[in-house]
Amino acid sequence: MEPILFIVFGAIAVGGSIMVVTRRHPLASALYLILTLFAVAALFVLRQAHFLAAIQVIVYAGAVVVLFIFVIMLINVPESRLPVERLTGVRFLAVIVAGLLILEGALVARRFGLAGTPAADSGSVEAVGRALFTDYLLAFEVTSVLLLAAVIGAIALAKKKI
Amino acid sequence: MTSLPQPLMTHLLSVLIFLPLAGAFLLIFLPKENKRLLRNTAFVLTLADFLLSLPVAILFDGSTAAMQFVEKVPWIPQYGISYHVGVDGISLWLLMLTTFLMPITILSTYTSVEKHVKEFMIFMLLLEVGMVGVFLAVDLFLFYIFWELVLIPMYFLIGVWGSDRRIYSAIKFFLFTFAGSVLMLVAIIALYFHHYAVTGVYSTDLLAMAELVIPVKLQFWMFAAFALAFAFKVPMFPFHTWLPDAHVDAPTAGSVILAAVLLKMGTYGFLRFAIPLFPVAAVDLTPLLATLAVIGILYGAFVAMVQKDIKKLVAYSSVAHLGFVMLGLFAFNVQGIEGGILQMVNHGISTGALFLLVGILYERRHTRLISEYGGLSRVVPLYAACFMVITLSSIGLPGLNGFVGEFLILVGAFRPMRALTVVAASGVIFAAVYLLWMYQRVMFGTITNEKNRHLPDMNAREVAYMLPLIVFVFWIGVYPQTFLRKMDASVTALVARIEAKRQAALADSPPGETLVARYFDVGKGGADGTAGH
Amino acid sequence: MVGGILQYLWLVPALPLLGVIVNSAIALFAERPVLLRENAHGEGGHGAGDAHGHHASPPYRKLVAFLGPAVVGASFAVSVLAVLALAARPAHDRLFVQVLFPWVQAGTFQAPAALQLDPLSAVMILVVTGVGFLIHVYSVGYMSHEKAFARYFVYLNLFTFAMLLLVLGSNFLVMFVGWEGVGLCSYLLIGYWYEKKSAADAGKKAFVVNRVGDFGFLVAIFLIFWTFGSVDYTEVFARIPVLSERGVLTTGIATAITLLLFVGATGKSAQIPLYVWLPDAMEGPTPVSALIHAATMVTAGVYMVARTSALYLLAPTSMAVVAVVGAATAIFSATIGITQNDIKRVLAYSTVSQLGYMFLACGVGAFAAGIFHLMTHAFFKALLFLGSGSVIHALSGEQDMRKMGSLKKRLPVTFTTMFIATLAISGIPGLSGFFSKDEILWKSFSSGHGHAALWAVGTAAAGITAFYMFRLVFLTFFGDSRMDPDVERHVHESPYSMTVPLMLLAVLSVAGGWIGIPEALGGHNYFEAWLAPVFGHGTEGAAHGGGHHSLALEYLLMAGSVGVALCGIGLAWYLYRARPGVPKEIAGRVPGLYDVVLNKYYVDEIYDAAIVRRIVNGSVWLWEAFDATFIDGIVNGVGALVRGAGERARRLQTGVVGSYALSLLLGAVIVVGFLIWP
Amino acid sequence: MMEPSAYLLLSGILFGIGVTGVVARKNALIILMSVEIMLNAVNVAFIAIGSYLGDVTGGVFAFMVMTVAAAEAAVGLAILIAIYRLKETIDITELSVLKW
Repeated sequence: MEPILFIVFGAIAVGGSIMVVTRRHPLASALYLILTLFAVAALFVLRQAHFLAAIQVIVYAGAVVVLFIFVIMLINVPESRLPVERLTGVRFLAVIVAGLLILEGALVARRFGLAGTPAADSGSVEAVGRALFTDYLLAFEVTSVLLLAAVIGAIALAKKKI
Repeated sequence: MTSLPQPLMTHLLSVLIFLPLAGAFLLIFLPKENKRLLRNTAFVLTLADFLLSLPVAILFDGSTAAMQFVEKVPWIPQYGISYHVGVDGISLWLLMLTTFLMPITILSTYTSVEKHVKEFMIFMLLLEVGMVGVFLAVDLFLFYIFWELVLIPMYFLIGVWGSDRRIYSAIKFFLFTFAGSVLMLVAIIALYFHHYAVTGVYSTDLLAMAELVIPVKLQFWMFAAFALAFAFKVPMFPFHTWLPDAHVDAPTAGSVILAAVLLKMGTYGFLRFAIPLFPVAAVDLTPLLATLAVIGILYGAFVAMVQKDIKKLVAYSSVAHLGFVMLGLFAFNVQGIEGGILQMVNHGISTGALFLLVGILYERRHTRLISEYGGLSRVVPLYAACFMVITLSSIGLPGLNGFVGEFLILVGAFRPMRALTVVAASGVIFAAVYLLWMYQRVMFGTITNEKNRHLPDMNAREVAYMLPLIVFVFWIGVYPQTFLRKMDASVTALVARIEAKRQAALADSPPGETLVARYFDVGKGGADGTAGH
Repeated sequence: MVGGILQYLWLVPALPLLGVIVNSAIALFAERPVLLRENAHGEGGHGAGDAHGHHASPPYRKLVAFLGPAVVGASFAVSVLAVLALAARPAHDRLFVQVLFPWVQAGTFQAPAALQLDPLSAVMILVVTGVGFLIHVYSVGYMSHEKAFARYFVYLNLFTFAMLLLVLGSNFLVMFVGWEGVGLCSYLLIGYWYEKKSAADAGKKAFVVNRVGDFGFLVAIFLIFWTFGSVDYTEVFARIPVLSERGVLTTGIATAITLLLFVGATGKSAQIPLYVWLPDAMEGPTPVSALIHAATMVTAGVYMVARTSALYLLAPTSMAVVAVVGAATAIFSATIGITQNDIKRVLAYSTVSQLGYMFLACGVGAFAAGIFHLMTHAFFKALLFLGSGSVIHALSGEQDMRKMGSLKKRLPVTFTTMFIATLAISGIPGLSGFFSKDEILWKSFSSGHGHAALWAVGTAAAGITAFYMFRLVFLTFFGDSRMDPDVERHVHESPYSMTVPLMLLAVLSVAGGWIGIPEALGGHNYFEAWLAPVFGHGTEGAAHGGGHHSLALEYLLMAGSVGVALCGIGLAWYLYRARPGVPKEIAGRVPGLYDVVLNKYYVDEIYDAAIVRRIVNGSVWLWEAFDATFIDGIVNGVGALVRGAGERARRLQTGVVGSYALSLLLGAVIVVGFLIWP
Repeated sequence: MMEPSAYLLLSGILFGIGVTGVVARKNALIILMSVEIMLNAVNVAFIAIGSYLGDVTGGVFAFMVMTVAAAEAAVGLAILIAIYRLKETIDITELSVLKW
């Protein structure tokens, strides 16, 4: 059962992200991004990482992409002045190289076949919570400081005049 | 003399080194405008330094080869670096040369240096700190610091107070010497770790290093690094092009110190560090270095012959004179090395005096081109007489100081390197040619240039700072005993130690082993890299 | 008391040194202000030659005029006493060494400042101080109206000091000090009138050519030191037998040492090929030419060869070289002497030729004869030079013989003294020249190292000498006056201070030879006996050479040489007295040869082109091409290289944000690729 | 059960697409979104490995990545607004003041 779901959601995720990358209008890309995020959340669920799937949906899809859309609306670049993008030489080279990277990813994946047993609750709320507040307490605190810095940074940058 | 206050006696050398530093610090607080005060203070300071160095020479015990007036204080103990200063037969007279020349040079700048007098004097005092430090340092680390310290003031002296192409020359001077000394630093560090590897104790002390047994292959590379650093400084043949530029564009005082003392740091370095620490490599590389020295002698003489600028001529003559000194050092016998040391002092005096004399002319006519002068002998007879005495001392006329040094070098070098010495001896002829030709074009003949007709002769101050030099020219020429006797013990000990260490190091290698095999593992199958330690 | 005087041997060189110090003090403090004042109001402009304005001679000049000669006179007196003290000693131990102070000492090398008096150096100091004293007195008159009077006597005293050091030195190093000292003084004195470019050039040329010789001498000293372990004469000569047995001192090394010493000698005594400086040295004042370039300095080479005779005897090849070079120089410079028109140049070439004789004598082992000729030559050549000096003085600076003539009546004393000297030099029997020159010719024939060809060359040269000497006398003193009218008006006999030395020298030229009359002519050769201890060792070939040659042969050869001399005189009389027009005819008929000989076989020009030009151009190339472009090229090249690399590296930073991302990606791909590669 | 390598392959593909977006696009917004995609790809890998090894650190790391992603997006957009206000454009090719 799981492989079928994996392939479905995998395909949705890949398709979504291709659409994000190729759309001319940023709003379209944003919407496709939401689709991709949901697909990834589904994958988390497949791997019993329910807590993370929830976080993904709420924080990521909910907050970050909304922020994107909010900024797109704010900037409100008129249709005509959107940069015209043709596949010039440099960009083509870039795509090739990215393809190369994907190929390498595949190679790595094929080589490191991990024979681990699927543990059920590795992603559950209780497990992640315990780890977060015991072993990785320091990291947890640091991220909070990071977020604080990000908030201040964003305000300072985007504010018209201080 | 021995009644000097006790603390001064035990720390005499440190006082010698750091008195000018204190002086420099004092000068900062003096008013900039009052040039006379600045000059007099600097003069008094350097004179005091000289007077303090006299007891060192007088109380120096010529019978032992050991370091005297030694002061050893742990400086950075965890790395085994100590502030270790001392003087022995080899460095005594170079120290005296430095402290002797400084007051004279300062006195010569009373009328020639007008702008930024304060900074000029501070740099001169810093220069003296560096120079005295180099000759007294016994710790490699301390030596390196003083070696680099000297560069900075000299760079500014040439760069700020120089003439026409001074920036180019200053940078060229700095880079040439610095490039060499960086290599030396690498060698010092290698030596430092090798000392640890062998004895398990970190130390950069020369005396500790002296007993060290260094494998022949490693010795080669270390000697090469040291030799290159000192070759830049001497300057030996291929690395000499910075000297004429530096001399031409340096102010008179700068080029006097540059020629009289800074060049000797190179030869002194060879004699104090490169040869004793790596005797096997030193002896094996002698043919190469001696040939370069002899090329330097002839090359310096030939090129000096066609110079149009007096200072450049004297600069190339320094290349020739120091070629002689190098030849003497690599004779590895008492005559050669004592001749070399004496010639270092002689060159300091005669070339220093030559530059002072050129400075006097430059002050009056603001040009150094030989073609601008002619027939001065009639206008300035006293100056002509001084110039004649110094030129003859530089040519190496017997009875004056140049001859004693040159003769001892050639006698010493004759036994090991017969053909080379004969070629070097021919350098004596060309020395006479280019100097007398210059003297004739400047002094003899009729007055061609109207501006020369009413040049004032040497005034009292100029005579005051030329006289001591002329006294030493005659003193060393007629009675060099006072100088040679103080060196005997140290030089004989050095020669004996080199020979002993060389025999020990070569005990294992098969007789008749070619140099290449010894140093480059050709045909030995040994796969280890030459610099592995 | 007599023996005690030897302790004061150091006074002999010390007195002239005292003179130097006092005179230079006077020159600096008394003469300089006078000169500077004259420069100040531009009066100093006129030529430095024999200016005739008789200044009221300031007091300091009288002091110098007295002190200069007095010091050398006192030194002469001490020398005479010292020689007498030495003579009082028995023949075998006539050697006195006085060590003054340890001069150069380094490891095994010992060279104390020490003086040595033995028969050889006794002769030399007598000649140097004796003739020197007369020339000093003469100079007072000759240089009376020179402005830089004190400076002249400083140099002359310095020269005497250096020459005495040379002959009295007890080791090679002290001799070398004197050797270079006299070289310096000849440079200073030739260039005395430094305003004349030719004088300054001549001085420089003399010093450099001497220096070339000194180079050879220097290398010889090294070789001596490393073979004998010392530079002291007595030690070196004492060790010869021991070392030659042990094979340390092979003939090869002995030859090398002696040849190098001979190089030094040719430099100093103007033999081929290093004689070129002597004719130019005539630029100096005439007394200088007399003292330095006739009597004393040029003989230093002969003295040195004689001093090291023990070494030369070990190396027959170098003896041959010395003899051949001596003979060749004698004949070669004699031929040049024929065509010269400057009176002093003729005498200069005559000196070179006579020195050739002395070397010929040493070359054949007759060292005593060589030194004997050295002494007699010093007398009559100094007289000839001083005579020509008084002629030039009288003609207010005129030196060209073609503008002289009929001076016989106007300068009687000069004429008679010079005539005596000319007779002596031509080898007329009875006079000193005959005895010494004939002795040399005889020994060159009869001695072990001698050879008939050498005798023939020597005799031919003697003939030519007689010819050009009498040509000089006829042109200068006989015939009608060819002088310019205004010069003729001023002609006057020189003052007594100049003529008295001439007379004394004339007496010496005549009597000088009598102490060396060979047995063949019934006299007992005191001179040879006096020098025997110095050359005693193994001069079997020369000393009593007459043994295996019959007396008759000796007379025959003597007659031969006198005959040749008379022919020379006759030819000169015929050409320059009887038919004055003939010389021009002969010159006209063979112009090529005449010009070549007149221009001294173009030797100077050849040297200049072959050596001097080449060195100068080579050095210019070395400086411009090698130093400035090659080495500096590398140095500046490195600088340019670094700047160029910087320039290119700058382009990598494109500024386009996209390219940064791309390079980032590239890096990642490469790293991952690298990881998964093995 | 799905092989973890499948997840890794998926993550690689997603990452590749994200990179293409960053490199190939001129619109700054799209670039930021592509960055988000890349981060998600990483999360997929974390979770997959974490769950297979039964190790919760995978989850924790994913959690951390998300917070960082959020912070990054916020700051990125703030910069974009500042640039837009200054340059009236979000086309990164025009932001080339440093161009030599």
